[in-house]
Amino acid sequence: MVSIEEYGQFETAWCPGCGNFSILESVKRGLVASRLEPHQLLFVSGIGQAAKTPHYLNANVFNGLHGRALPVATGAKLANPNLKVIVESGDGCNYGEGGNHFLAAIRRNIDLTMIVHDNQVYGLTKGQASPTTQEGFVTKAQPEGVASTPFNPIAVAVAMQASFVARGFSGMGDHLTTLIEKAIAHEGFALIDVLQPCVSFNKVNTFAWYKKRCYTLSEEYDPTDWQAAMAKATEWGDSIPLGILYRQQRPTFEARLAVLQQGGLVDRETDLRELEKIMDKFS
Amino acid sequence: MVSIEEYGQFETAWCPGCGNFSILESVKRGLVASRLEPHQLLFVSGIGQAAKTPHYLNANVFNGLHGRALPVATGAKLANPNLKVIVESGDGCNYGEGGNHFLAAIRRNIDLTMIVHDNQVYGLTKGQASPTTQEGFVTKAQPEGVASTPFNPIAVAVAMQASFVARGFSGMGDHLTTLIEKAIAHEGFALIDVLQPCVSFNKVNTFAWYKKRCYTLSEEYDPTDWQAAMAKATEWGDSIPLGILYRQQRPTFEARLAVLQQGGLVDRETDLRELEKIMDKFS
Amino acid sequence: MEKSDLNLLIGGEAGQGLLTIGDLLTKCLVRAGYSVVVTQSYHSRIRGGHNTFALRVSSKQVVAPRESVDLLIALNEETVNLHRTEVVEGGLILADEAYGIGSGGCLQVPYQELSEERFANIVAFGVVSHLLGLDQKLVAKTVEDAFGKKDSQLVEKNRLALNDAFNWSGQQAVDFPKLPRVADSGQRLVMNGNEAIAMGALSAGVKFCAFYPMTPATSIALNLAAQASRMGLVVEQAEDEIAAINMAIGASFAGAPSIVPTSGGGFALMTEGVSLAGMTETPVVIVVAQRPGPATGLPTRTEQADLEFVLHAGHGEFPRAIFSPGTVEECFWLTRKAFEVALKTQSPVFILTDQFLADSSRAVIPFDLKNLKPIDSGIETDPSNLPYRRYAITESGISPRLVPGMTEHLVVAGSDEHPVDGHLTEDLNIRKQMVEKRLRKEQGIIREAISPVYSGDDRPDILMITWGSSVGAVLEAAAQLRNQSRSVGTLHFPQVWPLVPDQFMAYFQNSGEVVCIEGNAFGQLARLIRRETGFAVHRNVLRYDGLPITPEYIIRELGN
Amino acid sequence: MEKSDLNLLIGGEAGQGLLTIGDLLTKCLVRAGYSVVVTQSYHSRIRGGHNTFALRVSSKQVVAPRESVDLLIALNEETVNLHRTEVVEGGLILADEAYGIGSGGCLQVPYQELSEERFANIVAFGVVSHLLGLDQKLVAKTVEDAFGKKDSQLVEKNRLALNDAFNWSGQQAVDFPKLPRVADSGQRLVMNGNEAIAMGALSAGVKFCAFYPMTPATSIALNLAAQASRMGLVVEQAEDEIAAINMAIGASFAGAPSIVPTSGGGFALMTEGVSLAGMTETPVVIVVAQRPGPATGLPTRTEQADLEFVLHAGHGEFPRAIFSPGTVEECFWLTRKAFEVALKTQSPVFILTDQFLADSSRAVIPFDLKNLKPIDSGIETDPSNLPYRRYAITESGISPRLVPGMTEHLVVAGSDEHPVDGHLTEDLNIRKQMVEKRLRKEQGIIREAISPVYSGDDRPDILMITWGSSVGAVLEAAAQLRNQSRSVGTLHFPQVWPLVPDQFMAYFQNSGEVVCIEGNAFGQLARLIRRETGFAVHRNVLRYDGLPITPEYIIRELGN
Ligand SMILES: Cc1ncc(C[n+]2csc(CCOP(=O)(O)OP(=O)(O)O)c2C)c(N)n1
Ligand SMILES: Cc1ncc(C[n+]2csc(CCOP(=O)(O)OP(=O)(O)O)c2C)c(N)n1
Ligand code: SF4
Ligand code: SF4
Ligand SMILES: [Mg+2]
Ligand SMILES: [Mg+2]
Repeated sequence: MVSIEEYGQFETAWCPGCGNFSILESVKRGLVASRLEPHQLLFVSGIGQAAKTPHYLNANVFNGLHGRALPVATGAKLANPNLKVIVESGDGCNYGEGGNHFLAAIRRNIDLTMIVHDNQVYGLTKGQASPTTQEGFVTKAQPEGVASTPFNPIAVAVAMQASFVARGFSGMGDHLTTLIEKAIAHEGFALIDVLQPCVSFNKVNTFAWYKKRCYTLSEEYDPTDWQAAMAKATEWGDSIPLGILYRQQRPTFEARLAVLQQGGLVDRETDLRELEKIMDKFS
Repeated sequence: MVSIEEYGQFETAWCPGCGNFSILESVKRGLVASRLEPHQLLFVSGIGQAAKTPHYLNANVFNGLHGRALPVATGAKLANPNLKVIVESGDGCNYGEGGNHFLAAIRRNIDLTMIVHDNQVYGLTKGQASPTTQEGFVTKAQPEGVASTPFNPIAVAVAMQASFVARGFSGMGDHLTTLIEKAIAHEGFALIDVLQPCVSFNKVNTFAWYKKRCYTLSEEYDPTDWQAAMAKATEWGDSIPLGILYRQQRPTFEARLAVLQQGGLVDRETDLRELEKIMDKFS
Repeated sequence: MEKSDLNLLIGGEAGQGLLTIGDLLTKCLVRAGYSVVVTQSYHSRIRGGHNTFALRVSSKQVVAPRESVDLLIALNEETVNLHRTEVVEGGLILADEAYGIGSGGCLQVPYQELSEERFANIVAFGVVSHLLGLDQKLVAKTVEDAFGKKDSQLVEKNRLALNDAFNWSGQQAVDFPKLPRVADSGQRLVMNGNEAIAMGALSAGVKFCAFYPMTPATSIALNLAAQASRMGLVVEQAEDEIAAINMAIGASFAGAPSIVPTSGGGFALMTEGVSLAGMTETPVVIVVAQRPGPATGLPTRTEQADLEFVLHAGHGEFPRAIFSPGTVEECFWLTRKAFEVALKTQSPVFILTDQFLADSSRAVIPFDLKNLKPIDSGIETDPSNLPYRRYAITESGISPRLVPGMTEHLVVAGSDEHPVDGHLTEDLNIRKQMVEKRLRKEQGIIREAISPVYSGDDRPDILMITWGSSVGAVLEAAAQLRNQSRSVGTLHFPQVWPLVPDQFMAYFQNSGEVVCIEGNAFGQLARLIRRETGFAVHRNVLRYDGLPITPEYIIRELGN
Repeated sequence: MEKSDLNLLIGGEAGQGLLTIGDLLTKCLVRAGYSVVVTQSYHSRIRGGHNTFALRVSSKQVVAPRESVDLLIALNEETVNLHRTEVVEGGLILADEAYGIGSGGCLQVPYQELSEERFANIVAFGVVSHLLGLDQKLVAKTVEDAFGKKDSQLVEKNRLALNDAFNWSGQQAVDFPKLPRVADSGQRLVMNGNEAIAMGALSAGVKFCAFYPMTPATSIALNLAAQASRMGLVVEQAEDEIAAINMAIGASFAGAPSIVPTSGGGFALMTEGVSLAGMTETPVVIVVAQRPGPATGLPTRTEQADLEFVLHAGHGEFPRAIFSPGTVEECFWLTRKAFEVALKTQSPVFILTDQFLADSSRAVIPFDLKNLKPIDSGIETDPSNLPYRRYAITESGISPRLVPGMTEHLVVAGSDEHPVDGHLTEDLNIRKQMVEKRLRKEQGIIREAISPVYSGDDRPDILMITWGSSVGAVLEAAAQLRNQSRSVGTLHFPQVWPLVPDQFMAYFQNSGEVVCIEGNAFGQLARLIRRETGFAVHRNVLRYDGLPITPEYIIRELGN
């Protein structure tokens, strides 16, 4: 069995006290619980503080462009469906620059796990508002306070009937670990939005702020009840539900492509005889 | 009072029988009902068959890039909030290429009317699937049928608490005209998704198909009830509700920017004395 | 009377079936052994507008469109009005008798008498075939192949319509030159540029294609999609072009050779991804099918104005190769080559084509697939140096490439500057080494570079240089000038980057006037040549009105 | 002992306050009348890493960074280890006595004794100020201005910390050269490149800025945002860069002069929008603050490798201008100029800067705002020809520009090819006319083009040419070479497109060796000059390790 040590220990470029550290820890523990070896995994990330995470564990990694982790992950998964592909990046990366890919990934229901470090701010570029920043939050880029309504990734994902929609909190490591394990086990697109304090730029949504508000969904909560999920999805402010908010089984994108039923593209030989027959049609 | 003639009659590049013709007619009638003169309007569109619409009436027009109507409209509206800005383009343009701007426009709640010709297909490029194309729909680009779940713009808009969310059908011109009039009158971002048969490329969702399924919401329906709206938003298939599915009053983006309270940017003089004071801070 | 070179122009509205007639004629003529060049000109709409399908056919090899028309096949009156003046002395207009144009130079066809409306296209096809002296059996077979044999009633009706057309034509006293018979030249294919690119990619082992529809590139993806399950590849319509290129990079990273077809505006959205491919050293083939810009421009017309854009696309510095096929055959072979270079040098490689070539069907000798060497993926499974380092510094600049999940070794690719292991670095010495490593790969690309193709006299008075789809017109213009006893050379660049001066400078030095002929307003190849060699071409012949360059156009412009 | 030119290097982790010390010192030195050049080098992270703030200060005018260090202010031990060797003979290290480096060449400061931890930065600042011979009152005033006077307790604590620092320093026997006193040179500003661009834009009447955060461009937008309500503009953080440029185009179309600051990767996403601005003839100013690529590269370092990319960005052909300021003053004036050219020629206009210049504070004589002529928006309200036609064909290529809603006339702008009225066309004659109309505007841009700036001997043995932020290093290297009795000229291009050969060819012809000095690996300006003139520079001095070019670097490279 794989041990957490195999995932290594690395020096990070994060600020002391940042929520990213505990998320990294939960990710590793979730991988161990999923009995995955480093080489079976592909982490794909974008650019930002969160997007550095894959550099801090042993795995295959593609650290791409800001906002473009999902399409890279999609391409890689289609090329080799045997890879366990995990997208890990920030809220700005995934919901801001990458918003269109987020919608498309949900629609495809491709078998990926998407872990979003949601610190409600752009960390790496020094504290501008992110799509999830709350209204009125003042930054140097928004000196009058944010005028837009925050993006609620959970509500959008549930509205689109994404097949696995969850929320975690970096400050509740065991819970998050379990979520990650379940998301990996889920066949289809699995979103985990992880609340993450940014000690440098978000002085509002701090560890204490989250801690006070976050609660885990009760055992009775039925994540397959879409209407209930929709209602839960908009709960925010005084209390913030954590856990699997919505879940549904539907075929993955890969499962619907005939060509992938014979395995990944990587192993496929090019059949020039078949091509010859195809060419004949042009005569 | 403005008459419909002022909006002119133009030759179009559309196929005979296309739903676009009736939408154009409803738009004109909606403008007349709103007592708007051509020069008070700015139509912004992208690229596609629907996006040609603004060329077929008298108004100010910016016909931009595929998928990018919303940001152009946003910039123009901020520069001159006195303009009535209407975005008109196709489903591919607005929900496909332009998906990220759709999310951002809802979040901003900028005072725009967005009319989406939703023919569930890419018309101008000859019939590939659009984001709203139904599952299994076969095209030359999707020979095995569309594998993704269709994008439900209404559900996403309601989930994001967009301030005005409506659906119309090109085949119900009077109803659509009223929706357009109301959307224009609404202060804030107003979406009208208009079902539009494409006689050339969509042989499934035809005029008859829509006609059979579409019904208008009853008088009793309360568009301010978010939960009810969310349930209605996912109704699709055997019956398709038309009308204002959700409505909410919240401040527009422009209203929240202090600088715009003194009027548009166009009229603003550059105050070099003020700038001198600002420069002094660098000494 | 015979004439070895005829230019047919079919005109009408979109949706009137001019494509059906054109395609049937093309196929039939090629089967009969003739050489063809198709030029399609259409509006950006689905029905209506004025579209043309020009079909130049010859018993000799032809490679360019021609302007003057021998046979105008008018599917509506507008076509007669618009194109009448293009018809040569002794040429013919074929039109519905209902237009009442009169019989001077016109064969008035009683379509209504001859068939139901839905078979009018077959009738038109039949009449033209008869005029050209095509064998009726061949003609019938072509129709059958096109519409399939399943619907026996349809087959029969088609046969009847054709019969009527041939009979009727046989009774007309028309003085239209027949095509000389040609010897059987063996099996040939009818293929346009985009089809050849798709087939070339399949032959090269493409396993992944991501695209967002955009004229005139879309049909590359559609041709691939049609064969996806048979050839074992995934073709995915992405949510936008940014996704398309990033998906392709992801797929390629994971081991699937990938292609991305697009046009200028879509490509613009991919330039950040191009830079990512450069930095992560991920092979990817990008086809840019050019159309007139800027912005949406003329979406269905042709131009060659994106050379400089493609050459410099993407921020930062990294090597690339750009192929510029000028013929359908080159579309096939250079697409293969593009994969080869991309995989060998782990770089983004481009194919620049355009609407004219994309839609231009030609007769092509079947590619000899049996003797094709498979293209090396460049993927290792057993790295010679351990621990495995994705970006190991090498003399060639090429580092050992593994794909994730196929071995126990971990593959780490980074868009930030990275040390050999692919992780993050802020070490500026490493930065310098990595820049130099990446740029060294250009030497490998140069070694693979295809020479410009010269033809003509040894020391010509005039040398015409060109690239991409304009080559046919240049070759024919040269031939015409030689007929006027002028000494002419032509130099075609099937690859426009990297330029290797040793491959072509001698031609410049040995020629009189050097003229660069290209479909843009800036003279982009000419500027590039000057940048790389200092040589300033003496004259430019440029075209930027949306139409392909023709031999006549060149000769007119040279006359000035 | 006095020394007129000192180089201070502050080193430490991000978050340790080296920016505070650096900024305070800079401001204080400028107020005292000295010339400064700041060079910031930092990691892509928020806390930790190894960052430096180099402050070159002189009683004479200095314009470039210097490599050797006179005073190393080490905020951690790592700094001592990394930079000790850079310290010159007679130089000094300032470090916490806790590191125990010994007193040879080191002034060990007992920070813990002198102050609470949170005032350590003030102490360091005080000690350095004293070493440099700065007036304590001035020093105290600078601190007060920086931290405000509201919190009287803080003011007092700062004052005490400073006092202690000065007292302690006074007791040390250190042999460090003082700066010579300088005459009062009047009010000067401390401004970096990005601040000057923001101020230049404000002075030009910018009314709209859309951006997506990206180092090193972000601070342009932040500086504008800080003044938005006072100066009457909207600064909007867009959802992505595509939105940013399209918003700016929309705002500009509606009458608000617009600016879009970004860096290479973000700019890549804007290239389709650039083409749209070209086609719709919408003025827009785009600032590309360069950093090392490809892809994410080294996000916080410097490079000049996006010239060719910016020059060719966007599909299709249309005119543009590219300015390349080399000093903070040029950042201001050329930003104004960029708006002027954009508005006059209704075109996209670019400003190419880079991380070095963006973050490099200098002393600047206040800009004479009183005598500024307002920039003409080019917007008409009363068109002379009716009906109003947005794209009327004119000799200059410039069509009358109205904005929507401000008159009864309708303004129609189209991304498709259009006739004069802005609607759709498929007429290929119109196409040709429109291409030519648009390209004619280049003549207007050429007429406005700023000449390269020459300095040096009439017929120098060596001519150093450069662009953008490298100019300072080139000027100083030239001065040093002249001190070695070499005959040197320098030619700086504050505008890299369009190039007007008449403005500079004579310099090339009158010089011995021509060397092009730029911060990239391809020698991009050199290639461009060759393309435009045929002239091949004799040598390139290139740098691409993420650091700015220094005079020493140039002299070392020339020595080879
Ligand atoms: C195309 C592009 N635009 C902008 C940037 C600059 N950028 C880097 S990280 C970042 C924001 C990161 O925010 P988020 O994704 O929330 O990550 P965090 O740092 O907060 O973890 C931005 C805007 C970039 N690298 N590329
Ligand atoms: C960047 C870019 N990508 C692709 C295209 C090609 N394109 C033009 S219209 C269109 C689809 C239009 O579909 P939709 O918006 O649904 O409009 P419809 O034609 O169906 O009305 C596409 C993909 C383009 N013009 N620009
Ligand atoms: S800036 Fe914020 S998110 Fe980034 S490492 Fe620091 S605390 Fe974490
Ligand atoms: S293709 Fe479809 S959407 Fe376009 S004009 Fe024709 S019918 Fe209408
Ligand atoms: Mg974040
Ligand atoms: Mg559509």
